[in-house]
Amino acid sequence: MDIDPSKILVRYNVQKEKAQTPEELAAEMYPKEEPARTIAAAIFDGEEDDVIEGLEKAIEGGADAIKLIDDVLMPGMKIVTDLYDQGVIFLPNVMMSADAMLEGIEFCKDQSGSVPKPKGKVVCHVAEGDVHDIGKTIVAALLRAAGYEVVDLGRDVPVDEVIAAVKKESPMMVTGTALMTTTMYAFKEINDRLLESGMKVPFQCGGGAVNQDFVTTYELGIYGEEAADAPKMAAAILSGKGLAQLKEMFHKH
Amino acid sequence: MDIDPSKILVRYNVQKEKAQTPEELAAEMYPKEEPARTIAAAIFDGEEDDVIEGLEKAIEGGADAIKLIDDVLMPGMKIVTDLYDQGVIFLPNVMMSADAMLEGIEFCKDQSGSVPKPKGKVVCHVAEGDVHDIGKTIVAALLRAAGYEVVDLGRDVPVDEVIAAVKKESPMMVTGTALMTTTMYAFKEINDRLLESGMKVPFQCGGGAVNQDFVTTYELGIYGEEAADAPKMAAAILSGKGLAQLKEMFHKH
Amino acid sequence: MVKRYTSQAYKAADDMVFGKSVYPVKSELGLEVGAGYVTAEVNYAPRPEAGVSKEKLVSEYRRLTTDILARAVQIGFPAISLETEHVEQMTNNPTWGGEIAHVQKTILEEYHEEYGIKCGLRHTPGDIREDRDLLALIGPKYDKLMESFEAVADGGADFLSIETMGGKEILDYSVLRNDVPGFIYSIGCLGGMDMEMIWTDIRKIADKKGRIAAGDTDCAQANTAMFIAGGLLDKNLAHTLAIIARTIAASRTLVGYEAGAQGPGKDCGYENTIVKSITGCPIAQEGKTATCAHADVMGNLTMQVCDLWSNESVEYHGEFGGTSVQCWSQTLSMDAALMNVATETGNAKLLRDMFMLSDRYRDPQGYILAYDNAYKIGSAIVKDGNDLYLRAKNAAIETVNLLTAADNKKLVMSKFELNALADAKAALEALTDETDTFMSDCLEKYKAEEPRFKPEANYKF
Amino acid sequence: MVKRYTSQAYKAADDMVFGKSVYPVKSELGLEVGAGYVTAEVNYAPRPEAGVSKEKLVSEYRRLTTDILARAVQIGFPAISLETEHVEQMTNNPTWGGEIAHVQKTILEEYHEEYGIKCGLRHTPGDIREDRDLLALIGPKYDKLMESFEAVADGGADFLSIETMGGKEILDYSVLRNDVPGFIYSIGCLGGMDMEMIWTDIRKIADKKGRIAAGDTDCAQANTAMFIAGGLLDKNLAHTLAIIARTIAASRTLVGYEAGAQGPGKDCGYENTIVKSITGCPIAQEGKTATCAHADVMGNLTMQVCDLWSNESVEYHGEFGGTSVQCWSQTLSMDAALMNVATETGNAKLLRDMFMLSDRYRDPQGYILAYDNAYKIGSAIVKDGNDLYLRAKNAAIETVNLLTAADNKKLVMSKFELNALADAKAALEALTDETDTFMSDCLEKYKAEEPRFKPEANYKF
Ligand code: B12
Ligand code: B12
Repeated sequence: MDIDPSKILVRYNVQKEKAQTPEELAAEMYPKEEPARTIAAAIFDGEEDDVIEGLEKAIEGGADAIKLIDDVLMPGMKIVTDLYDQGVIFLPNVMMSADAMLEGIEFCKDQSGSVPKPKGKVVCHVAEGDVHDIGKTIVAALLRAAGYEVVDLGRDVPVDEVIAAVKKESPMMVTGTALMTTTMYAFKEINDRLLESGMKVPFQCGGGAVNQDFVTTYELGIYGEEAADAPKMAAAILSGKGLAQLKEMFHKH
Repeated sequence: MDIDPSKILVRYNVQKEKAQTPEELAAEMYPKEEPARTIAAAIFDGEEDDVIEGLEKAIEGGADAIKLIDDVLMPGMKIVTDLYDQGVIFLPNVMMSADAMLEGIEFCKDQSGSVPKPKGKVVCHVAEGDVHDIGKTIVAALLRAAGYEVVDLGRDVPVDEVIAAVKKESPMMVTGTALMTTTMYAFKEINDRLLESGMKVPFQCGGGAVNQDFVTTYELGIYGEEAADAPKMAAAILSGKGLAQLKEMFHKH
Repeated sequence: MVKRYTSQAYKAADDMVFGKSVYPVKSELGLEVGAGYVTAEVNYAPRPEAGVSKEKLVSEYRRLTTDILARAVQIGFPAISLETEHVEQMTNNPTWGGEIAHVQKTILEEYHEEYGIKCGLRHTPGDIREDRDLLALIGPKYDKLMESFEAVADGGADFLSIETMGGKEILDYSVLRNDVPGFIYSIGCLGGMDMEMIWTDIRKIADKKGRIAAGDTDCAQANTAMFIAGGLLDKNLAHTLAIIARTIAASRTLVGYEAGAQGPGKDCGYENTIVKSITGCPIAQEGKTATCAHADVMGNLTMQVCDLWSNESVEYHGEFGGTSVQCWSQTLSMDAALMNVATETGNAKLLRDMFMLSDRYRDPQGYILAYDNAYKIGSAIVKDGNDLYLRAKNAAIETVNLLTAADNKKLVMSKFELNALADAKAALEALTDETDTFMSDCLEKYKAEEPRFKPEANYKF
Repeated sequence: MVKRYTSQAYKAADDMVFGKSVYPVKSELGLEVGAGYVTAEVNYAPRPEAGVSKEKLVSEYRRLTTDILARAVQIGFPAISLETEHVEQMTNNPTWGGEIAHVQKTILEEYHEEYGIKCGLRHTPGDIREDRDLLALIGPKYDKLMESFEAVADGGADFLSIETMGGKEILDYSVLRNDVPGFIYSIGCLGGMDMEMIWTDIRKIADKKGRIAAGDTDCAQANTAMFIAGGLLDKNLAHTLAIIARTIAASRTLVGYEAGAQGPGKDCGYENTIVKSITGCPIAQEGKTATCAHADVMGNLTMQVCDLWSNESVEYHGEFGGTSVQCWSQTLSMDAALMNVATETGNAKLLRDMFMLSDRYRDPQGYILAYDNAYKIGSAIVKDGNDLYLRAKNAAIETVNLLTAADNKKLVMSKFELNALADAKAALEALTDETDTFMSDCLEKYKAEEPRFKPEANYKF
């Protein structure tokens, strides 16, 4: 027995797919000049060796290693995350591109011997008692891919440790992930302890168990629906948005 | 296409049914002497006319009309409610028997010209905003069947009216029914208002939307799972049980 | 006077099947009901907290509508229908219901445009024609109700429904007293009379606004009986009586169609198989995937000839797998997918029969609602289709006959159920054949016994 | 060394059907799984508040167990099975889990005695062998875990299960990097090695206590991949890769049976159709009636050859229709009733095929898990059944081949899915045929790339 499935289901993913391939779309976005173009393509392909090779050539050609980070590597990566945001490419591509780009940054640092100022620092963690860390790993990866320094506390992180890390690192934002209805309450406690210590740092929370209604019950909380919201929120903070504005941006109702 | 259903379902009601018919079981429980036996049978059958006829004969034979209520009518009715509790007969039988018994009581009162003291008074109501009153009607009927005086406030009853009725009637207990998650919160308010006014009357609450966890959130609340719990609780109160003991009796966990 | 049904739309019971009706209806966004496929109809209730203001309510419906549509496209469902059963505020303030219909329809339009998913929207104003103590079927509340229908039709609701309450004051009395003549009077006669009035007006509004007058259900009476009857072990009403109330209800629900309704009939009308056999109009049904809302003993059987498949109602809240509306709508749509596979592979009737056999012998109710028996009840109704009393009585008598004739090795009834059936039979046999006599006898009897009964005001006697 | 499967229990895919297995198992209270009928397996999670003390937890499980059984007899279900997936406290304190099993079993016994309903009870201790940062598969946590199994077996659990985590540290890494060789290493090799150890010991406990070692699932890896893959419109992992992880998981889950498990396999093992084709042991499955717990694109298909039918998990809370466990258990049991009707009327295979066709073309995952293709994956696994690497690799290659050969008018894949498939194919073709080479290459690679990987401590390398 077989069936013509067209009457019983619709493959909306196929239907919605762009006519152009991701490669074609990416190629349109690459910078015109070399070696930026080759390096961007190498980042898109997730080919670390090609990234390094491209950077070597550029430095040989007289480019400043640290400036390459901002002028070539970051814009190259942005093509990748933009395509991800548009739904054209998938997460593993972003992860592999990010790996390649981060290798490139390391290489540049080594070459110049100096350390560039990162865009900002973010502390990421999974709630105490919770081992579900893939969402957090994605959040951290996307933040790194967008040029932020990530202090990844891992999973099952006691409240004390989060507070200590915030005191130590003074991050621009904190993220929390919880997949279990039992563990997410730790976020409230973190909120209270941060406020007690006078640290009014935006605290973006997400993960399967977490919803906006819960997050709005504590002052510093901003709900993060999907991992890509984390770099977006970091960018919003850099552009000067305060708690109220962030809530307006990221809360759906 | 047809099926032998024995492998796919079990009619547990049929399986559990007693070998004896309800009529046989009732007959075993009737008092031996006349006219009590005939009247009990008439109550069981819900035949008002036969009840009255039996009472007439008894009074002609010299019986005290008021004593007949306690000695003949109430025990006759108890057979019915006992069989209902045992799952042998169904609610409409109880309702019809109760109607017959109540007619009998009216008749006795008329005959003697005096009013017997009822076992106690109960105020019944359905929460404000809620028109689902069948559960309440059953509760009231079973209470009446068990010899209690019922002040039935009806459905969609404002909190004020419940409080006023309790002040006026000084009942031994109050019942509340709510079938909607939106309406049951009125019970909490009734509780608070009763406590404010110093009226510590047991407040039994039931109905589709209500559960024990909710009822335990207010001091006077006792959860009623099924309508038959109402006369049981009234009896417990008569036997001197306080709030804590009532909760112990009627709460399942 | 409306035109009564005196024959059935289907020549034979076996011609009825899920997903197909004789007279399909079409929503604005491409959903065809009864045109060859079954679609999920998702139902939901706002959380209590959301009822406090219009804004909160609108936001609640906006969220849950988006949730449902988002899930539908994620899993690849070709179509979805939504039903909004009003909470009281939405009907009593017609602009509230209207705005919510509009907000929901806008979301459906967006998804329809982006993904091509076919969508339907039903709005079901509450029957607000009730005072605290009395039904007040005619008067200012009636006018408000019609305003509400206008508002939701303007807002974009494709299908207009209501669960009317005519006759309920008598049913509430008789259902606790095994009073079968009372069932006939309350459901068949009083209910039918009220339906005729209200559905004539709903159809007018539907025509004016280009919407579809969908249909009613005897929720207020037959479902009350079904719930009081409860599960196998409950002892509040014999299931043999509950099913008599149900078949009488078919005669009543039919009046909606006689007065202009076109389907899809309302989900909780378990009498709809009977009704469909007569009208040929599409129906919604609920069953095993409506356990969120209630328990019944006919979970699969009600799928047998449904066109929309509903979960009746679920409070909007979170579950591990998403929000409650997402969970239940996905399960419903998967059930629908199975039925549609059966249709596409030529096995619809076989699957229908399996659904039916799952519950045919589970309970007297399932036995009678099995489509072959349901069809026979339909025949009994149309035999005297022109007389509300006689056709309701016919339905009751045919029910008793079918149960009595059932193979008692397969449909094993308890003594209790059989006794109640025997009593019902006796009561039915004692009934007059004269409608006028019945009507005046009942009027007298219930005026005396039920103080809430206001015949003049409510039924223009 | 355990004895590996090198042939399949079924001669042909078409011999497999729901409700029947080659080797049924029987619970203490009369439930036979895989002996000709399908039974609901109800799953539940305590409310967060209930976790605060042992008393509250016990009371929570007492209530929900009673709720489920009360509902089952009300609707007339002949059998029911319960699964208690431990919350962490219940495993870390073995007496807690043991007492809860005992309390639940006592309720089942009461209902069994009063109504004759057939009952089963599965307990699934949590895999607590995890430190905050690392897996610690061997050591004190392992011993505690075995204590927990002893306690629940003593308490009365009929079926012993667990969802083991061996290999997860590498899968977590590779799943975000489209690293198919990493899937084979983490799931097929590391996972399989861990399973061999733990299931040998669980079987010993089962034998000692007279219970049944039931089975495992690759929840920790294949389901992680499935969830990351998500719905049709999600963009986190190609569904063509998620299904490769899944078929590799079949090779891994099989190890449990090689080490002594007898079924019913765990509900969330979507690889179970493949596993059943090899072992002939009964399986639990979940799908459209587990939307309370998660969303997937194979809601009907997973019913195709199930023996228990599960809702995966639902938090205990109220709904309009009763408590959540009552609602979902009733829906499950109704699904089971439909399947049992099909069996009784000789239509089981037809219904199976309809279930399967509902989702066969919905997604590459459904396509491969359709029982005919699943059977072929089974064949590929047993071809090199003696070698964990080769059989996992075979599964992956067969998956790629089947998808590549699929009728692209029916299974329409997106470019994205096809690209990922092409990349996977290339990666698989580049793999060595030498197990030792593969193992040592991977050891080196992942030691370098994943600091959480502790091969010596966890896998005794
Ligand atoms: C995979 C999985 C596991 C894996 C986890 C692997 C890992 N390394 O993470 C393993 C097998 C280890 C596991 C174990 C357990 N699990 Co588990 N697991 C799941 C499953 C199937 C998928 C979760 C997942 O990875 N999703 C994919 C990721 C990418 O999604 P995500 O984390 O939500 O992140 C996305 C967004 O939320 C967002 N996001 C996340 N965080 C943040 C933060 C910010 C700032 C922002 C902006 C965005 C954001 O970004 C991501 C992508 O956009 C879910 C099922 C479900 N319905 O969710 C159950 C589930 C979460 N698990 C559950 C349970 C019960 C358990 C166990 C207790 C089982 C047991 N009895 O042992 C243990 C947990 C032990 C513990 N103490 O934590 C339950 C939780 C129920 C509850 N009480 O709430 C679930 C819901 C399953 C169920 N239906 O019962 N599990
Ligand atoms: C019948 C019914 C009606 C009838 C009511 C007839 C009547 N006179 O009561 C009618 C049709 C009028 C009706 C109307 C509505 N209904 Co209505 N109705 C039902 C239904 C189907 C059955 C209820 C019932 O009668 N059960 C049988 C009785 C006997 O049970 P019970 O009252 O619980 O009583 C038993 C016990 O609880 C106990 N008990 C009760 N009280 C007490 C008290 C004490 C002290 C004790 C000891 C015991 C006790 O004794 C009884 C037997 O043992 C339920 C479905 C369901 N799942 O419950 C929906 C239901 C209650 N209705 C519902 C809704 C939404 C409505 C409407 C708003 C619909 C609308 N959109 O218009 C309106 C309500 C308008 C209003 N303002 O109230 C929802 C409520 C959802 C929610 N928010 O909580 C339900 C749950 C249906 C659903 N699944 O959505 N309804």
